[in-house]
Amino acid sequence: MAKITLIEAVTMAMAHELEHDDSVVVFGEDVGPNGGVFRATAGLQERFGKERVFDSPLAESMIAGLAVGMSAQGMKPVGEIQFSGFAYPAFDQLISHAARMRHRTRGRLHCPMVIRAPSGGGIHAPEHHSESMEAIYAHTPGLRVVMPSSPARAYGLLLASIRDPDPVVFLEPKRIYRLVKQEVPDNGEALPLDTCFVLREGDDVTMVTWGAMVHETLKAAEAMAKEGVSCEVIDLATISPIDYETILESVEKTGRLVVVHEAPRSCGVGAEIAAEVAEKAVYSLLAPIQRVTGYDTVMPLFRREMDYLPSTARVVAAVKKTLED
Amino acid sequence: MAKITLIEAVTMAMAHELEHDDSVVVFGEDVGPNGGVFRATAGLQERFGKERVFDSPLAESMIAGLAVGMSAQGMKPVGEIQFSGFAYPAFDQLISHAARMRHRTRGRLHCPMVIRAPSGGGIHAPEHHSESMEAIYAHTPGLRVVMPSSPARAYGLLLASIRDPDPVVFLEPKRIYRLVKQEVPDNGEALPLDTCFVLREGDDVTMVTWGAMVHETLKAAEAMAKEGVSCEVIDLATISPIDYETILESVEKTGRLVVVHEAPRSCGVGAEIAAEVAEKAVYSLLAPIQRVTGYDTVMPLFRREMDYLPSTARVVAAVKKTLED
Amino acid sequence: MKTVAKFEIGFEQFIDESGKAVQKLPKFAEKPAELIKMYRMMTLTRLFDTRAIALQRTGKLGTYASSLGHEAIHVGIGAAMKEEDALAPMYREYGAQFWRGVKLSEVLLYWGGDERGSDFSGPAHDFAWCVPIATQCLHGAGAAMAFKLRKEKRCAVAVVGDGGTSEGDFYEAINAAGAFQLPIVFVVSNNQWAISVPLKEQTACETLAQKAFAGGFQGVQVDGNDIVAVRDAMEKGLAKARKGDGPTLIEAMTYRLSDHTTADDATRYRGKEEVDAAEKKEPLLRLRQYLMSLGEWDDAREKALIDECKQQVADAVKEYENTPKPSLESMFDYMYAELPEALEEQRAAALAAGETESAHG
Amino acid sequence: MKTVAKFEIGFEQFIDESGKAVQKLPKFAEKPAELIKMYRMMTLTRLFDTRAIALQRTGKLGTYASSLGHEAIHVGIGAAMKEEDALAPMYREYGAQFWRGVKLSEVLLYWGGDERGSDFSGPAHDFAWCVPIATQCLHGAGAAMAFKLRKEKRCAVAVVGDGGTSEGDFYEAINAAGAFQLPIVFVVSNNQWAISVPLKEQTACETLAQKAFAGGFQGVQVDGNDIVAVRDAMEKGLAKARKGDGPTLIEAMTYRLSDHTTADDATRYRGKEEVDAAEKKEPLLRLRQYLMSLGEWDDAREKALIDECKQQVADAVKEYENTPKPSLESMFDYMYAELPEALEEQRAAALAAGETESAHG
Ligand SMILES: Cc1ncc(C[n+]2csc(CCOP(=O)(O)OP(=O)(O)O)c2C)c(N)n1
Ligand SMILES: Cc1ncc(C[n+]2csc(CCOP(=O)(O)OP(=O)(O)O)c2C)c(N)n1
Ligand SMILES: [Mg+2]
Ligand SMILES: [Mg+2]
Repeated sequence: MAKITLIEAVTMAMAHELEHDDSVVVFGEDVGPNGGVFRATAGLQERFGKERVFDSPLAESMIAGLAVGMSAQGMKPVGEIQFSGFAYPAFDQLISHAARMRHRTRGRLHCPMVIRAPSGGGIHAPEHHSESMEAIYAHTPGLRVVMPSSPARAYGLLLASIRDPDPVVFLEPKRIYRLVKQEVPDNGEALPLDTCFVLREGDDVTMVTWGAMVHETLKAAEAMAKEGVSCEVIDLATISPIDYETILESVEKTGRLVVVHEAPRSCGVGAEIAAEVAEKAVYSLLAPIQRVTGYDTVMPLFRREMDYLPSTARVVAAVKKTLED
Repeated sequence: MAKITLIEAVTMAMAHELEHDDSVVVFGEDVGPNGGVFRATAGLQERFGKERVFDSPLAESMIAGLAVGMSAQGMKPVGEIQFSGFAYPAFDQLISHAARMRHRTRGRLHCPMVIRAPSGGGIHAPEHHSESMEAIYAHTPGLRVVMPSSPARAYGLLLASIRDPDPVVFLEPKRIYRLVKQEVPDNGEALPLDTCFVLREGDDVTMVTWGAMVHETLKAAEAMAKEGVSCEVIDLATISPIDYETILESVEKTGRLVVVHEAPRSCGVGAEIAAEVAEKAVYSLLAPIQRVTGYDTVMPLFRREMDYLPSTARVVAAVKKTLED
Repeated sequence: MKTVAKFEIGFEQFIDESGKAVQKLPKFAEKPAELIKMYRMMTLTRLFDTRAIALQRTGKLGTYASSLGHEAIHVGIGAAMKEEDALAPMYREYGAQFWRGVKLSEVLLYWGGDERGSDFSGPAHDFAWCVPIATQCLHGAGAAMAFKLRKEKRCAVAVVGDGGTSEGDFYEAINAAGAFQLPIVFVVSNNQWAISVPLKEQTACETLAQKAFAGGFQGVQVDGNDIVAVRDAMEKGLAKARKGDGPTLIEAMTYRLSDHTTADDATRYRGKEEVDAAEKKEPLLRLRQYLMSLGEWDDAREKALIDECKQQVADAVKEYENTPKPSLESMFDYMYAELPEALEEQRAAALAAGETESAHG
Repeated sequence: MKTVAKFEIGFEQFIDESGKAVQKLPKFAEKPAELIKMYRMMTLTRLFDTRAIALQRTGKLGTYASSLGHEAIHVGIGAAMKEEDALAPMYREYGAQFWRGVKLSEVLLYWGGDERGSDFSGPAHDFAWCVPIATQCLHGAGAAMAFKLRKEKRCAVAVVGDGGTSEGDFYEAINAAGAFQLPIVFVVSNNQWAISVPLKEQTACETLAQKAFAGGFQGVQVDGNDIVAVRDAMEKGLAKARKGDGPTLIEAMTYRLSDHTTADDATRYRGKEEVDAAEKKEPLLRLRQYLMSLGEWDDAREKALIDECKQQVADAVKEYENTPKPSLESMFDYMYAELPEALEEQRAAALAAGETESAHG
């Protein structure tokens, strides 16, 4: 079996669903002959035809709104927003309709749709190409928000997202689209959307993160291990609704928590996790919960973006802080 | 001096700035002859003319985008979004431009604009008319987010917002637009945007809240007082950036914190406050921080909206929880 | 300068405001029975409307959006559509929805603050009322896309107001409908007002029908108080769409005779004269006069119809008033196909808190 | 059916692709010196473009959006505008910006990942490059609104691409410009492609100029490779706007001869033939031929111009390469007029963390 990258796993998952479910269509800006600006849909139009995989006019509210309409009529549209920073015009359709259709109609209509978008920074892209806005979706009842951090999880979680009867915002960490290759069998086996993944077990400190930051965090855990500190690294994977059980179990064991994400700190998903754990696990906590996040500033243009993104060094420093006393 | 309601204070503040600053204009849907669907701009067009106060076509992205363009050219536009639930189409202009213009141009251009919107539930309105979405703005670096809870604060904070050289999202708690009347001198004195307000002093429990929930919270404090528990009630007022100093001082005194807001719980502003306080004041905390919030569901239509909104009873229960051990 | 493109907007009317046929009527309108069927539904809708406003005034209903004056547009839409077509309405199109099987009591439930009103008896694939202006245009286009991709001979109909045509979503929908050649008819219900904003402040366009040119297809203007003109244009648009020849935009000219909703007071921003003038053109009057001129209608039949409709409305009100409020659990139970674990705790807390009307100090 | 509205779109060209004048040239074009001034700027822009792409290929510049083939549109816009007018560009209009005083090195700074490029030497009121497609149309309209309200005789110019015309913001801007009769000219730079999406999949419209009808004003189509046609249409539109007669939309027909950006590979989605055909129509060639036919240009002058421009580009590149990266503090110091207390702690932390390029494992 060939080893594939995260983005190839995304393509493989879409191909698998296009193959096995006639109601699935893939559409968006440049997803057709061009195969997507990151090549996520490369070859799909050739293989499945223009009626299953097609380019759309340049309009994000339209992409989300068409997906709402199509999915309410029984299709399973997978719409691509070219970069997550261009999803803002789609918010009204996602928040006011995709997330509410089932509730509004008491289940008569619902929206089994997926909106995919490359997310996050670190690729030296122009302005607006590096946003991390998962918290906004996570604050929206009725949506599921998913972000994979490995080829295998990208494949399994995207399958699950496309099959899910409710709307899913699937954010792809573009910085690690091609970072690692992994053997991923194209077996159509989905991964659950209601659990996070323990990537590394440890007893001293729990680290919760997602997307590209998983790799900085694993490196930090590695570095700490050299210093004799054993860190448990959890990939949140499904950012909303959150699987608190796994996180709380881990914190009850370690007594320490560091949350790492690249989105701005204030009202980020890290705040939600820290607040919930501080309330529920208050008696097992041995140190204040640390959040290592992007700053509450605009993501700078790329000459400075690496100073904005949490670094291994910043994560290590936070872990040490939890061990201070 | 006549006593006025919160919404009359909003009108008075706009009139004051229209009177004293030629660069101020007020515009939006139905703000002209109709004086706004809540009457916030009643009489302003008659008094200041169609060039200072005018109706716009029905388009929220347009309202925000025109404000960005006007303010970048030296005007001080005050745009009204008829209900905060209709602001989603304006997000792109607010997040991608209003909040970023100064940073993008290194201060060459900036956006001294205000977007006003009635916010929150409790008035038995139709679907989409009861949203509380302050957390989304609070997660956006570059914006200021303000929500008054009394006529005097509405007047002083709106003056400050209009005069602020940066963009301000001014959310008005429509449920208490006419709840209380207060003597408010039209003296043009602004209130600071970098501090919250201690409305009631107390030693046992700190309660942080904003908007309409201030009143439920004060009632809860009153009820607790009868049981001999002294609660300190803080009106956050400026939701972003947050004045943590006042909050932390209070928690260091009381050792207990209850945050109350009507927006959904997950990734709400309550999460941010709880996370920050749990980290900074961990050694003064005597009990887990409690959040009393809207549920992570769609705000139900009005037959059930009061079951969604935090009630005095729910706030009291949370306060008691912090006192349990 | 050489001319590279030319466009025209036409206006259609069959029965004028005095109730006279100004040109040969289309086939469907040659059968009096069919006209009477439509007249009946227009009458029912109007009597329902009057009663709904009364319910709101007496605190038995929430904010309500009246359809007074729009009956020809709404019933005309309903009468032209097939059951399998999908309707994406705004919030006033009761006449179209009643024709399609939505119950009067369901409309009352919706404005009464109960989601169950949107789980209605009309076609299960029809969209619910849509409050965020113009967003429904994209839902209609999406439905049309689904029908086209599945090669079903079905069409979508999206209704939007004059004010709604200023929203980006309206435009993105017509541009997409043109680009994908979708089987959809857009109906712009031009009642001259968007709450307090008159059409001339909404846009500089001479007609709203011409907005179709920005989508690359044809628009037409019809007398929206003439149900024959509305239904005829709808049938042509639907036939074209069903044939695979793409979208149509119909601008139906009418006037909002009521306040915007029961929360509005139109006297603040418009004069009595223009309302009085508009009343002379209202849709029921002219159809009744036309039927009378055919000898197909008289005062006795009119009275019988009104009594019958009033009874139907009264029954609906009773059904509405006898509907207990939705359960507390229902706040949670339709958020996802399955309640996520993270929400179970909140659901339990809500149930524990119980009925809290009173718990708000 | 009676006709209630009629519309036409015209196409304007003065100098055809063979360099011949097809009709009497407008006044400004009668002076060879003026044509040479424009030709000079077009040449500088093109040589800058070639060098910028080379810088990106060698890792000295980030993603860069080429203006190859658009020079007539961009320089035509710049030449027609007054200094006090406001330009709301997209991201390729270097020719217009250079004409207005933006330095070559500032463009490089921007694409080099340095915000200081947007604090440029052009008019301080001009908007910066705008990445979110079509959003700049509303900024232009807002600027025009400010000028109108302050009774200044200034205009705004917003540039948008063919793909950008599909966005709601484009439409909301033209509708607002019509409704408020704003002093603005919208230029649709129709280069036939939106990255890989060809015009025919973007919209069913025969012309993009006709989208102006949805805003209630006139649109015109011009040969965007003929700088005389572009500048003439711009001057007419600006004069009309300055007179208070409202907006104009100009669709300038050209072709994107380059990849979309340096991150794109156009060979994936379009054939060589169409590019070759388009190259024959490119704007510099025909203007040079026209000037030569007047005896106002020759190979010697051409060579001198190229040497001069290359030197200017080389100097700009040196200036760019010698600019140290922006300070760490600058991440925080332009977020608000005054740094909020809440951000001071984060700023201190960032400074403490120091240069972190290396700190990312
Ligand atoms: C996005 C959005 N903005 C604002 C509103 C508030 N609002 C409700 S109805 C209305 C006017 C609609 O006018 P029009 O489109 O002409 O439809 P009509 O009510 O006249 O039938 C407005 C502004 C809304 N519901 N949605
Ligand atoms: C809102 C938004 N969506 C998507 C993108 C990604 N994107 C950048 S340029 C482009 C195509 C623009 O085409 P066009 O408007 O024709 O301008 P051109 O680049 O051809 O000059 C796209 C889709 C973006 N920048 N902004
Ligand atoms: Mg209307
Ligand atoms: Mg283009």
